[in-house]
Amino acid sequence: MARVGVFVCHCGTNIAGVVNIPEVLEAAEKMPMVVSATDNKYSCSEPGQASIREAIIENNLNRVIVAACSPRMHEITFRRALASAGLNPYLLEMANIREQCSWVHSDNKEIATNKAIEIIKMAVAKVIRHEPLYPRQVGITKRALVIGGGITGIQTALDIANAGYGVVLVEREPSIGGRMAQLDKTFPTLDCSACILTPKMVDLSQHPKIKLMTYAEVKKVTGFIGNFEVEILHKAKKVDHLKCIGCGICWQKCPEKVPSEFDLGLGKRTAIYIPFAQAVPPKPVIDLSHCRYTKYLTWVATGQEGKKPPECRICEKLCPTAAIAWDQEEQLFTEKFGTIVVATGYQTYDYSHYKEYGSRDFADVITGLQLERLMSASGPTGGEVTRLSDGSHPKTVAFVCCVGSRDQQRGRPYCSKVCCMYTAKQAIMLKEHDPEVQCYIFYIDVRAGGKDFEEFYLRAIDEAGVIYIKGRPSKIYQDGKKLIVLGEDTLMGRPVEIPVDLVVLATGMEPSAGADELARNLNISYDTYNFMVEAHPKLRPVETHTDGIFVAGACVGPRDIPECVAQGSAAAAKVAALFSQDTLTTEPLIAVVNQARCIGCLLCVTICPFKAVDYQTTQDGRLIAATNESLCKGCGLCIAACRPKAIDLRGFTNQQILDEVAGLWL
Amino acid sequence: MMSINPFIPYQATLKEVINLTPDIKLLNLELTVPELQNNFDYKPGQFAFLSAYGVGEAPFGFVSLAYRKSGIEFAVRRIGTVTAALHELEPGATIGLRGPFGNYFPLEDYKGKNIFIIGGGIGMAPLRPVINFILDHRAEYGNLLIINGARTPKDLVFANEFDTWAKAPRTQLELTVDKGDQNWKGREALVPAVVTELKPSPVNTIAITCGPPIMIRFTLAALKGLGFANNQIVTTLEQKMKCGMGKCARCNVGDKYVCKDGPVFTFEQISKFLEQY
Amino acid sequence: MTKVITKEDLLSWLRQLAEKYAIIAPVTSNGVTLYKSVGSSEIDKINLNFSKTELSPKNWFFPPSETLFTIVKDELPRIIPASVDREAILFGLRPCDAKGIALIDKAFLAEPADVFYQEKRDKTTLIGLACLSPCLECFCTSVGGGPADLTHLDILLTETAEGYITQATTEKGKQLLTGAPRQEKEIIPPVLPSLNLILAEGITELMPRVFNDAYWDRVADRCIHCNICAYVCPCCYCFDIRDYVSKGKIERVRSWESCQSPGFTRLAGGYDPRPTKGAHFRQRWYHKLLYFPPIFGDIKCTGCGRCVRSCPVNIDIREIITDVQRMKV
Amino acid sequence: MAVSHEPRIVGFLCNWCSYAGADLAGTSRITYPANIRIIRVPCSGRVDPLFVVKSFQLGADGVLIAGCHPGDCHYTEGNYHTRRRFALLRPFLDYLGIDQERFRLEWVSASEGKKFSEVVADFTETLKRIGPREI
Amino acid sequence: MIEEIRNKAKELLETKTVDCVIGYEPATDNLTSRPVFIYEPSQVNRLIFDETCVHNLSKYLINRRYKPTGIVAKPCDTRGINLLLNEKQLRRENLFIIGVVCSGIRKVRFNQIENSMPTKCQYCSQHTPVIYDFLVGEPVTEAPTHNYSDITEIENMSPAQRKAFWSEHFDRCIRCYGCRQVCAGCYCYECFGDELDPLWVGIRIAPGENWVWNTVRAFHLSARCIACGECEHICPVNIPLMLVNRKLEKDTLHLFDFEPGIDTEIVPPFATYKKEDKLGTGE
Repeated sequence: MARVGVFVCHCGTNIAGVVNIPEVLEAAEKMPMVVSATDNKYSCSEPGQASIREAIIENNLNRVIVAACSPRMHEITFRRALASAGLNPYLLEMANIREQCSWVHSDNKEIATNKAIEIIKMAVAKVIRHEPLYPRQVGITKRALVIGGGITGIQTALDIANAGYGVVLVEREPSIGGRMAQLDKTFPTLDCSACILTPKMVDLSQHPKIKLMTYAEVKKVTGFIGNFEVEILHKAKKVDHLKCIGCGICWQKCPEKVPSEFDLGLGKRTAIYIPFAQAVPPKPVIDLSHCRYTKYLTWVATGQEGKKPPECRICEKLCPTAAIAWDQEEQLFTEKFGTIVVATGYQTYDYSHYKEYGSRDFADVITGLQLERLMSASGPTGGEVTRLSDGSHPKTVAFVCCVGSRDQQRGRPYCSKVCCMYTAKQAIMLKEHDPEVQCYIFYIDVRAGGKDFEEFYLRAIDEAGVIYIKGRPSKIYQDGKKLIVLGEDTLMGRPVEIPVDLVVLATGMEPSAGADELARNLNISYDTYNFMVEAHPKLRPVETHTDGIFVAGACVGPRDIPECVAQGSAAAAKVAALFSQDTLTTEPLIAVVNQARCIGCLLCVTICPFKAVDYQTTQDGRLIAATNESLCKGCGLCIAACRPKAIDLRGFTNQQILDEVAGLWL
Repeated sequence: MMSINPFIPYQATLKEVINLTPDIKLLNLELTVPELQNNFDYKPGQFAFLSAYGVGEAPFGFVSLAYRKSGIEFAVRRIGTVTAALHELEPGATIGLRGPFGNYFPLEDYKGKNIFIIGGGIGMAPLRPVINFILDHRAEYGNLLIINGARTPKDLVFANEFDTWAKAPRTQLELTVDKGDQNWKGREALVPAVVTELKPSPVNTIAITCGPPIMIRFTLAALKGLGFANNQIVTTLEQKMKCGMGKCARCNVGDKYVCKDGPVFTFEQISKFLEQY
Repeated sequence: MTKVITKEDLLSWLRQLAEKYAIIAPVTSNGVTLYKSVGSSEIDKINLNFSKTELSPKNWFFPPSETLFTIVKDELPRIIPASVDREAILFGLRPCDAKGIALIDKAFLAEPADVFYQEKRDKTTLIGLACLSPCLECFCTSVGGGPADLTHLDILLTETAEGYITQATTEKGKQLLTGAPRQEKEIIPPVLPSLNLILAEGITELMPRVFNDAYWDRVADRCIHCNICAYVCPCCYCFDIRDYVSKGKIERVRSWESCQSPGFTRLAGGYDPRPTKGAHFRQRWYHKLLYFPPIFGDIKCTGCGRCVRSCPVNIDIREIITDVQRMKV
Repeated sequence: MAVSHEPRIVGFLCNWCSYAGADLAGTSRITYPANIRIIRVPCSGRVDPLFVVKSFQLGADGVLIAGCHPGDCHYTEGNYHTRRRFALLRPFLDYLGIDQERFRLEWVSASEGKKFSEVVADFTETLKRIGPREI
Repeated sequence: MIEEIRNKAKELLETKTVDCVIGYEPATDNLTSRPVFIYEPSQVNRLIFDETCVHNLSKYLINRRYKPTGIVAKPCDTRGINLLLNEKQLRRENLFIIGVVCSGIRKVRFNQIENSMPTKCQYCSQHTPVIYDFLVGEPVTEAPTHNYSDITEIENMSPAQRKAFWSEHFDRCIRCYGCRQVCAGCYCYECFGDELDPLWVGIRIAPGENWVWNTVRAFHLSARCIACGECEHICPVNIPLMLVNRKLEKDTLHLFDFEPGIDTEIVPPFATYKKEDKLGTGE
């Protein structure tokens, strides 16, 4: 039988100054199953806790009520006190008579006293139904998965690996490097992007603790913190990378030339290719949609209609190590991980919605990222900025900021954060390339909040003579060889019309394609733009609501490189902290299924935000729900949805809450 | 003996609680009304309803003997809401007691006969007063053979009385469990198998059995194999009951009400029921 | 000469009686006719032209739920038994319903008597109304009753154009009638209706033979175990006893239960001696037609036809009896 | 109502936002009517409609469910489900004779101690105005 | 029509596609109909179909969830089948649905056919079965209409009137649980109304407990009730349960644009949410 001890705290005068403690004690003594009711000056103090311990032992108590402050304040303290008296810590219930009684009803002591008595009465009704609960230990697979091989993913993987733990990095492109590999220089220091990135890429590829999986995608994620199972799809490279030595003969000789994705269509690559010269791994894949041999095979397979395409197979013939593997198919592998870090980065906004800017119809309207490729020494023009239309060097260039950023109408109200600085950088660089160039920058506000950013912006004006025009251009149109940018200088309050040779649109950042699908697979939240949602924007910036899954970099929101690197390191630190433990303790206040009552409608499986409810099939073919103790967070959503009450929440059972309500009318 | 309104329980005080097995407790009660304390009669086989006030009542067979005046005892296995509530009670608590109800083992009629007791698990509870009655009147009965079976050694009830039973004259106690533990040196066999193994003679013998339905079914077959006739085999039936007076119709089996016409039946009677038991 | 009471006099007599007695009489509201307690000011609400109430008048003696006693938990639990304070008149019951009460009497008044039932029974006078336009599903004459059977009533009223013929059969009835404003009249008693007959005779002997027939499983196929048959039946009396706790007060409550409800025989551990749908279903008919008669002398059916009318899936006791009769060959 | 009626409110507060909000009202010493009895639940999504129905059956004059603002749920989406259940339950109870003014869902964040006190004050005022429930 | 049903049933039984066809046969009043389970091809002539076939036979499928079963189903009954499929209680491959086009049935009671339609038909616009393997009758394409004038009438009452209205009805309830037993959506092994731990509905047949039962029964059917009207039809004390169910149906339609049992592909409202959901009234 429950033997309840009630401990009423004075909290100095915080409670006792309002609530009539003797009256409360007298009432508490008469409550069902209460065997002792005592008071304490400060229950949370060491003497206070000691007296609780003593009373538990002396009166052989097996349930404890501490009527004091909020459980959010001291529940853990008193649970420890119970444990130190040899009682299961979960046999405690706190009656909040300070925050929710004495402090808010100081105007009427009698009412406050009555309310305190009722609060304790409800707590007694509930505590009688408490059962001892035991946390569970689960093991940890000390191996991390990093999704995305951009600068963030690279940094994360290196940091985790350097802490001594195994890492698998999955990148869906043929090479790691991400967006940063496409950049020419970085602001505000004007470091060469490739020069600082490629050493890291090489480090990564050679690190004994890191397994790199390029041309691969995460398909399915199950399990829970410490014990994830991830299905990874390895796309068919058609090249055996174990044999390939990366000599490059194949991609040099491949006759099929297609626009390069890496160069954003400004240059060409071959059907068998590495995306860029410093690619890691430096080994090619065959793009089957363009490969001639594949086309030939399709022609054979579809009944040999039309003209016979060439059989080609030049790469195969030339390969010194016979690494071309036509029989290679895509493969699905399941790997186990303890944690997952998502660093899927961003892509730039597709400005085809901007009809007023030509929707990509004007050859000499390009995006900022395209300009990066043009300026890059390893880019398609070898670093010469020329017009796509006629190959001439532009002398007047207009930059348009906030294309796909800060634009409510296009559903992109957020600021992409990096555009102001990179347009300034590009304007400076253009001037450096060719002192005759005049740049105009159309902006809404210049946001230069960052170390040396403001100085950098001023440098663009002072040294590069950039003319900043406040206002969003209303139209761009072709007039002969020139592009006319129409807009309004809102500071001067007059219309402007500037003929230029080149227009660069500073397109904003948006999450990489497929980010939403990945988030759903991982069961983490994403916002309306498909940016991943962190557990807390301020205090838990790299954690998610799913334990063991972290997010870093531009997949969470617009970030610049140093922020991405910092976040990558932060996520790595979280992972390392987790891996420094051998087991994880799971909270016992979770949902449990009474299988005899479960009718298998599986509504709980559908609504669980944590995928913590799964189902099993019994021997007689019934479906029944089963909760995963490690995934369940104890929210109770499934319980309220369960019609036959086959699922219940430990610590907040149906019986307990019902008794708590009924306790009011006892 | 019955209170005037048979729906109203006597108040009884819980004097003592003994843990018989991990899930069976022996409750020792004393009626609160002084004039009833020395005047409350019941017989082996009869039962009473115990009330855990606020939860409900449930029927339990008496496991004590009224004339020994050592308190009214019941063995309660924790299985539903009422039994769970009874298990929660501590000495000094008030329990409602409604009874006695039902018929009883006609032990007077068995005088001069050999008695073969076969109990399984909690089924041993209503047989304990039968054993103790015979031991109290040892000279008037023939040989007494007791088989007490349970799932595990921990589940054997009345372990503290095994010595007394085993040492009584012309009495043999056989214990068996389905599955032993490291300390168990006795039998590991199902009760019906032990019946067949011991081969007691049916001559001038009455077999009294109680236990789970499946055990009863196979024990019956074993007894018949040894030559016992239906009228030599006696059991107590378990049925859901609510009133104890043959009114609520829960325990209706054929033209019998287990609560009123039973719970003690010979297999001759049971075999006449249309429903299978 | 016959003693007759006019409708107006009858109502005013009831109005007068309502001062002293609780009057329970058929009242129709929302299209449902039920026996309800009517005060002296509500006598006009009594429906004298009803055919058959939805629920039987057993509710009065054996209500859907009733408190047996209350437990007061101060120092030691004290028990306060429930009791009724007033004498009552159950007015307007049909002879079949009166028989239903008589059948429950057999079970509830058998030793040890059910005191709660007995108290109400003793304090109640039954005034019947002869049934001059029975329903199509009625078959009281097949089970030993009749539209003007006064066996189980204290008073029977039979409607004629001149007023109600009054007949008292018991002392209690005679006593009560003395106060009624009656006139002596020359009356031709109305012709009693004749009902369809089914062959119920000998059914008790036949039932054991068909016990294991698959018939029960087949009929049970469509039974939805809704309990309605038992709840509308004037002579079904299965009940449940449980504790009811509300706001610190503990009551021991008895409420209706039906042998057709799913957990009726399931024991706390989960074992159910009557596990199949068919076995469950069969029990109702065997209790009515086989088990009850040898103990209490009659089959447990009044022929009121309520279960026939109310069964959602047309499980028809007349058909079952007929089928069993047919199965004997 | 001639006699002043002290309504009784059963409040189901989610642990992470509203319960913390109620605590904050205390820490900030904001007084409000003592008519509410708070039941702590992990999430407003834990509140089974049955609890609401049972509260009214037992005699509650009003029932309050309070949770995190939409989008802020500690469990990411519990309160969205609460909102759906409430949206259907409230008019339903009203239809069955529980005046809809007696049943409220409020979003109270951990920083809205003031809002919590205002909600309780306003709810209490409303319940006083509509008077006691006949049960 | 009847012939078509019989022939199909015969074929199904003869080919052992199913071991049983659940349909309708004449009731003992020779006027109305009742459910029948046909196991033998020789018995198919017992099957009928007419305006008295009120029962929603989909309830019976729950007990036969693992056995191949044929069923005669009206449009409203097929919604019940869809509901059960959606809630994973049935396996589609075990079912053969003989759908019957229906333009409404008659209000029936034993021995009595009324000239009017039952509530469910008065407001029904689903005349073609929503799921079937074999269709009897010509499919009707008709835009669904929603008429809730009966509900609005009660909504327009004052709170006190409404309270009185429902008290009058619920106080009559004898808690036979027939409404549950007949409902295709009620298939819990242990109904909350029967549960002891915790005890949600007390044993007392009293207004408070009756209110809890009727409220929660209906709410458990919210966004699930397929408006077959069986609960109201069988209620022995004539509680207008469809007025309760249809209120929830109306609000579910308005709030979530959802009708249960129509399309198994649509996620039911309580299994999902939208960020832009409203609080109903107010917000």
